[in-house]
Amino acid sequence: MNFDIENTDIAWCPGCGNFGILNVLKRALTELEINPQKLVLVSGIGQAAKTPHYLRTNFFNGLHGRALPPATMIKAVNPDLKVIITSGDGDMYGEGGNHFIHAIRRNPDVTAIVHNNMVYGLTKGQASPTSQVGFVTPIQVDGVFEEPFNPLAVAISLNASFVARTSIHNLDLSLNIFKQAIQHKGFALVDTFTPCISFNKINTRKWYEENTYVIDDGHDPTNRNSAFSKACESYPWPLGIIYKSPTKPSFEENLYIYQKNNKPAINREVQWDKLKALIESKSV
Amino acid sequence: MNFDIENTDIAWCPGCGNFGILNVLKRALTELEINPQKLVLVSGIGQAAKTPHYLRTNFFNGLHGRALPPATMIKAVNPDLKVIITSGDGDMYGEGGNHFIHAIRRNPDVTAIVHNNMVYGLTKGQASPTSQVGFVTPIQVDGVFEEPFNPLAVAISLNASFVARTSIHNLDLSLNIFKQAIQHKGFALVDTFTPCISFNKINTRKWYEENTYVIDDGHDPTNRNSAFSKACESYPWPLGIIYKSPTKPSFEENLYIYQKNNKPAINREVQWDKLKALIESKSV
Amino acid sequence: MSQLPLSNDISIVLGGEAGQGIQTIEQLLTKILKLNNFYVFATKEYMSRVRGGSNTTSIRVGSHPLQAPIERVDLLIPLDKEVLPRLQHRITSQTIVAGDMEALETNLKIFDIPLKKLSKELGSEIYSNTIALGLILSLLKTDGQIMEKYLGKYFGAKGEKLVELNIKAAHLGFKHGRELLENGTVRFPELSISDIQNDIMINGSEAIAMGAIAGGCRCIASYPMSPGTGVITFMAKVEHDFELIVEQAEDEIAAINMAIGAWYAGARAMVTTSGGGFALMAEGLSLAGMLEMPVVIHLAQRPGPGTGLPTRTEQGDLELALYAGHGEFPRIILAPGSLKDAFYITQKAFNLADKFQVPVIILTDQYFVDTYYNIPSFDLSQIKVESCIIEMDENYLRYQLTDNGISPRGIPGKGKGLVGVDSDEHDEAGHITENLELRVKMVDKRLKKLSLIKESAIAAKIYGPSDSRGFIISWGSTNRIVREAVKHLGKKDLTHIALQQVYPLPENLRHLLSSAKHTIVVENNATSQLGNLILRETGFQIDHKILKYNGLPFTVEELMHTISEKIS
Amino acid sequence: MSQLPLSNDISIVLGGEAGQGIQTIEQLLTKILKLNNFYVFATKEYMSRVRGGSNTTSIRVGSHPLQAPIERVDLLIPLDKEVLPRLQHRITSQTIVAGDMEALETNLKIFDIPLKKLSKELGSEIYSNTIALGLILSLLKTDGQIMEKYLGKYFGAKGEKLVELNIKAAHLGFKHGRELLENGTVRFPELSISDIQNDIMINGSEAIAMGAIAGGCRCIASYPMSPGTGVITFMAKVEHDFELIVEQAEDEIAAINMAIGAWYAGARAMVTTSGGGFALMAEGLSLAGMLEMPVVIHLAQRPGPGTGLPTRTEQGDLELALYAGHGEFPRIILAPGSLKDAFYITQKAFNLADKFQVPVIILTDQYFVDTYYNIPSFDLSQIKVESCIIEMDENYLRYQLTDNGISPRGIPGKGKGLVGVDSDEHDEAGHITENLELRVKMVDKRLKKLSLIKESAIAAKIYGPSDSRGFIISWGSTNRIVREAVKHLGKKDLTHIALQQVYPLPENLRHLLSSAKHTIVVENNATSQLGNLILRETGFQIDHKILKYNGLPFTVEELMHTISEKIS
Ligand SMILES: Cc1ncc(C[n+]2csc(CCOP(=O)(O)OP(=O)(O)O)c2C)c(N)n1
Ligand SMILES: Cc1ncc(C[n+]2csc(CCOP(=O)(O)OP(=O)(O)O)c2C)c(N)n1
Ligand code: SF4
Ligand code: SF4
Ligand SMILES: [Mg+2]
Ligand SMILES: [Mg+2]
Repeated sequence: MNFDIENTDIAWCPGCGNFGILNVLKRALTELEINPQKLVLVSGIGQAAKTPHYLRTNFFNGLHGRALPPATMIKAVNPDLKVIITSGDGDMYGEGGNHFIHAIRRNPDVTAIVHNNMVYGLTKGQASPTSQVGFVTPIQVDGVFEEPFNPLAVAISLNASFVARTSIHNLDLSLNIFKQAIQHKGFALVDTFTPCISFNKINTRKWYEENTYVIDDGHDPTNRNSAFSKACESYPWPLGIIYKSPTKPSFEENLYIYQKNNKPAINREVQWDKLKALIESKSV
Repeated sequence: MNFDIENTDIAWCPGCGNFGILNVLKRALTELEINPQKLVLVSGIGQAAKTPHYLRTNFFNGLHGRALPPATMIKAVNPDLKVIITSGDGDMYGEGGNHFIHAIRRNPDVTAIVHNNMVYGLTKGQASPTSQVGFVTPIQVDGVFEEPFNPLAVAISLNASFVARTSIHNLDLSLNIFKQAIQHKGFALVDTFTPCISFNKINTRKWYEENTYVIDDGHDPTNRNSAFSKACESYPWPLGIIYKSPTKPSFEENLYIYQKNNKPAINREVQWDKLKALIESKSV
Repeated sequence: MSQLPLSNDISIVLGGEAGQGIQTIEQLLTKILKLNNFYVFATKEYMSRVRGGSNTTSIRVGSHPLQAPIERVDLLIPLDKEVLPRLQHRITSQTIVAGDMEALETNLKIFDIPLKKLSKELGSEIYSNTIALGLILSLLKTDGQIMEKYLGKYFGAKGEKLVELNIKAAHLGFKHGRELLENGTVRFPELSISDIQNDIMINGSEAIAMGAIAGGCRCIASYPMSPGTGVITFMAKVEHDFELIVEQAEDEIAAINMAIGAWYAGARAMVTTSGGGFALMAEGLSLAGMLEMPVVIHLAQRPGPGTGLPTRTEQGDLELALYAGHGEFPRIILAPGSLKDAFYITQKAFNLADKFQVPVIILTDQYFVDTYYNIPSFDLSQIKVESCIIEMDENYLRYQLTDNGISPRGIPGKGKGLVGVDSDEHDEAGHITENLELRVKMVDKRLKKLSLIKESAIAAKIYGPSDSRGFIISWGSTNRIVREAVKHLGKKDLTHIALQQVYPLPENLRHLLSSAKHTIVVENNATSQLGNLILRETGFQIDHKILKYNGLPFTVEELMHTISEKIS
Repeated sequence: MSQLPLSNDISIVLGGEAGQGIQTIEQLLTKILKLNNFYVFATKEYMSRVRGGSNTTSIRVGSHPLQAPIERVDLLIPLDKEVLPRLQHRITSQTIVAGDMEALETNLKIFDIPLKKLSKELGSEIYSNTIALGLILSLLKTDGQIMEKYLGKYFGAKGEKLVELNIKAAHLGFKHGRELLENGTVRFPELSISDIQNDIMINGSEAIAMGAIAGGCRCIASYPMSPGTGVITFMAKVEHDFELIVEQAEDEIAAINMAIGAWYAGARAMVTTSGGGFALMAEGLSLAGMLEMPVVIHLAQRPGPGTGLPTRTEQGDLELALYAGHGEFPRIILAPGSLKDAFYITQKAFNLADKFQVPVIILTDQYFVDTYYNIPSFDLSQIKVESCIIEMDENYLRYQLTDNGISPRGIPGKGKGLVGVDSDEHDEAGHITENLELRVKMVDKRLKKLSLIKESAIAAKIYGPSDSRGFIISWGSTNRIVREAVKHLGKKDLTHIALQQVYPLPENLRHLLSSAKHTIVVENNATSQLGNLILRETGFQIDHKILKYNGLPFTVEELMHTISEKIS
């Protein structure tokens, strides 16, 4: 499997954490032997959301904040495809917040990798929902004072089926988590800390190194309450698989059409006889 | 204080739980001696959202799902007003889900009373985000299978400043909680169980009676972890004040304009001298 | 308003509170009338509440096809005291009012049928409606056997006891009716019958939904909103049989983005909504424009702005449909005028979307989706699902620049290629570009499709000669009402143009206008949005506008009146 | 394209990667030129990336007001090797290119200034830009003292060492420039100077933001979106001084609903966005229509559909602004054509919104918001905040039916009344109603306001006689470019109509059109949206359309060329 793409002019700043995420993602896909023809990368808009352009595969680069709804339906109409979302913290938790909640409730079998740089990179440095208190920007001139959005805690409160956090300074951990997330059946969230070297001078690579730790085996990711308290930790922030809810059926599995027969919806045809009968039933 | 309104043709079905909520709300306002002229009721669209029409006060009955943004700004530009939102489960957690998250993060000093009947009443019986698994409707013909939205758990994951649940079959508890919520400084969520007698034949008044209990004094609402595990309980569902986060400043308090001076924004004037100076500063 | 004289159809109005069961009588009545081989038309107007309020259903029964509401009421059955005052303006000395005088608290001269009392004699008040049903059926001189048989079928599932009592109740009403007929107090014209045994009776929502299924729709994602909800509800009801994915989205934004995702992956998909929900989809519409992704949108209009009148009707969102979405891209807007056409046009909408890779909007309204009448069954042999999806080779380019602007559309996993789509301006492979020459090519490519789309626009229906002195133009749900009014007026020099595609406008409209002298447009809105569109698109200025915007559809008499005024 | 001959202005282009510091040179250069009493105009085009890419800033320096971009480049300073190939079409034999030959890897004949080497001699590469600055300033024969003084001020905060080194660097460049002048290789026309000491230099975003502050705006809620973000950023910068509430909303839907809430409670509020964000506000716009709530929306256009070209320009959202929102309600759409007008028109927008209780949309675009030039300072004595809020009595009715459709607007807590507003159709007190006669009255009330609004429409600027043979019409940001082109063309029989209000169209446009013979519209879009609007509103068909939609604004020469073609 070769996901490299030629002649691409990558629009990211040299040194951006997104390069690391791109590379780890490519490696995870290669190691998992995923067929690029059967993979769709879905994204919204933002720096993170440009990722699909830098891999050789199918992609759907939609609107800012709106990656999850198309991703959900792409998977639903053709469960043979692997669907991965690459999104930013603003894309996923800001503009896309409502879809985040409700996609988790649906639990489609897709993986969401959120490049969490705690800032709006593409639009030049405004606060994102995950910006920490005190973060000063051209709009938040007195610093952010809103409670930072804690994606892990929220996902756990929604009983998401797979909730993890990694930080791109830790490549091995990231690779491991990406692979597990991609293999997980159901909605998998990987909140990925990553530095924006241009607009976030606080949460740098060094900051992430110093303010995170990898959780040890003692953590039981199937215990929702302890997962919640783990998710609420900060300074330092825990990295690892925080929560996995007991095997939940995925959105597609719950759909009636796949209950008896797993032929993808896209390959099904109009039931003309039944339609004729339905129409005729309206004669009385 | 008299909140009664004359000659009103109430559009609710006789027997609807909303009548109970209306009455308890009126009583709470009366007992708290709130001045109708200084009160604004804000709502979206739905049966619950019609509530403001049945009280004698100021009201802003906006769009479906969009009660929180105007409520936030009404309070921000005039903190002298008391602002209460009356909303349905679809209005607040469905269409309005993104505002729910972010309003909690901002923590405006407003009270949100959500009439949670676990169904879309006004549009005739589709599932709402809080509909329980298995609930059959004209659209969810095989029953709901999505994870029900747990507003308390989500609010706690967002570190909301006041999170409570009541059920309208318990009028005393409801009155008590409404009053505390209205008096609370910061965003107060009161998820209020209420029967929809026309479209929810499962979660009836009797069902609420049988499937809820009032939490006792042993529960410490300031402990976030135990609040979370309390919030996740079901069959029976706990009623009471589940969580109160340690005194957080409200949105308005955080705004720079009120830091030195609490004159409402609506009473402030253009600073012509400063504007002149600003313009002139552009001459170099 | 002067009323259409009683000719060969009879107009019945049932009125009452929500929850009082008018819907049941309506259903039984229209079905039984149809079984009696009468043509039937039914339309309703109702308040936005689940219980209470005051709602009416108007039913026309006749010996020829009926597809429009009239003002005249021949027989009024009020089930509630609100009805009489509300319908006052429609009651004339010719109107027969029959009901429970005591319950109605009226001093109008009405035929007192003590429904409640009679019902109680059968053991409960619940039979009142069935008694009223029997009454109506007998006044229309229908066959008691057919009634009995149908009631048996209808109540069958609820047990024999109920069947028996309901039949008894119906006969009671029937008897009362017969007395009124026999003593000559009620006299309706004799209606001849036709063989309409195989006709079907459906409403607008059903016509759209069945058209969608016939169009190969595999997925509908929507957020409930009156009056758009009927379509998804119907599709949910039959989702097992037709292997549909029916998803209630968290909001309209999710819905349109889901539908676009489904098309991308290879499944035909649609959304159904009303104006407010459609407004929220505007950005998604623009996305479809940029991605060149087909998508079908059913927009059932109701009066706005804002929440407006949720259960009423209006044709107020044409301009919204025309211009929603930022930037410039082509679209198609269809507006079926009859239930028959709604089926075929919706079916076609999916093929058009697929062929031209553009959003297709089907504009209906509350009046249209809630109205039903009998029509011949659909001919499925004349339609097919024309999928344009190709098998990709290795060098596949999603946005290949072609002469006519259409690039062959592949889907992920089908063939050796890869499918990349992007909401940014993109190159042929779908990758983001800032090459400004390519930008121009891509704009031209997208807009170029409009000329092809124009060529295949659905022609307007033309009733009358093409060299008439007067032209009367209508669109969508208003077409059939204008049709009947014009017919009754019987003016030779008046030609009716009934549009079923409003954008791009069909060639035959342009052609007729080029020589038109006197023109009238009829629209169920306040600002004449079609008139504005015609002016913008053809430079042709309409002379007269007949507009209505109180939340109700036009009636035949009202149009006869206003049209006469304008042409005299 | 033929280029405007060098007359009394000089055109300088700086090009380089994002992050390379062109913005700093640009700022220093324009400021210092202005201090030298030259007129200055600067506009930029840039790629959607934070680092890298290839961006240019075009600066015109002259002895008379300059307010439009030109094609001609007199002096090009490329800081990166991408610039020369990208600007090839604008480089002629007359263009002076000066730069670091080694870094540029070019074989064009350019004046080699070894910026990097010289800079390193000062101890670091970072002085390259300042050297280039000095070079330009000397070629323009400006005063070295002024330069030195300004650099001192600019770098002052960063310490004396830096000041010193930068001044040294500038003088190094200055020296190189003088050599080129002295040996006669470079020769620019002598520019006379005017006293523009007190002129201010601002860009479009600043003009809008300051206009808003002068309009009494107290609150701005928005979600970041290029090119709309500049306005909220500026307001945030000055929020302390002007006691503003500046809120970044979670999405555009929240933003518009917040702004509407603020107006309801009595604070003037606005939002700023671009096409995609505005599309999301469509439902909220309709809400404002129904509530009759004032609201001001700044819509800075960029090329669509979808995400389009985020950092480029287009006038492609006029129709969206015109028709966004479901249902029928009036609105006002303004499109300032100059920076001066942007200030006054934005100020006025708040008064108009307040007076007529309708949404007011200010349409600009990326070109407009990012462009700056010097203009006389604003006269604050001629403007005021005209608040129409009343003190309520006990019987206050928010939607009182009045002759002109405007109901006095109260706010909660002010006076004895209560303020109820409702997105459903409502009665005079704001309570939900299903009275259909009242519905008609309320529709009429809302729409009636349009005639008052028309009366106070901002007149189009007319340049030329009203009985010209030809009329050339433009709107918004394109006005000043057309203005200069028409001026240079110097045709007597050509009158330029520059619209600053596009809806409702001003009376003077209608009037002129009624006798117009030959008309041309100039628009920065692909489908001539203003032309369509004029046709729809006046029945007048424009003869020729000059359209551009590659993401860049028109240039003067280009317009001279295309206009000549159309009128010949
Ligand atoms: C509807 C809409 N609103 C706003 C924008 C502008 N916008 C593009 S990306 C972005 C935020 C980017 O932040 P994030 O999602 O965190 O991604 P990052 O660039 O940091 O990777 C915004 C606000 C848009 N494209 N569309
Ligand atoms: C944008 C938009 N979408 C949909 C609707 C239709 N709608 C009105 S109320 C409602 C849901 C009502 O449910 P809920 O909020 O739970 O209130 P309830 O009626 O149950 O009290 C919906 C879907 C609308 N008015 N606007
Ligand atoms: S701006 Fe930040 S997030 Fe964007 S590419 Fe640069 S470093 Fe990365
Ligand atoms: S439908 Fe349900 S929620 Fe609505 S008024 Fe009736 S009982 Fe109450
Ligand atoms: Mg980010
Ligand atoms: Mg509800």
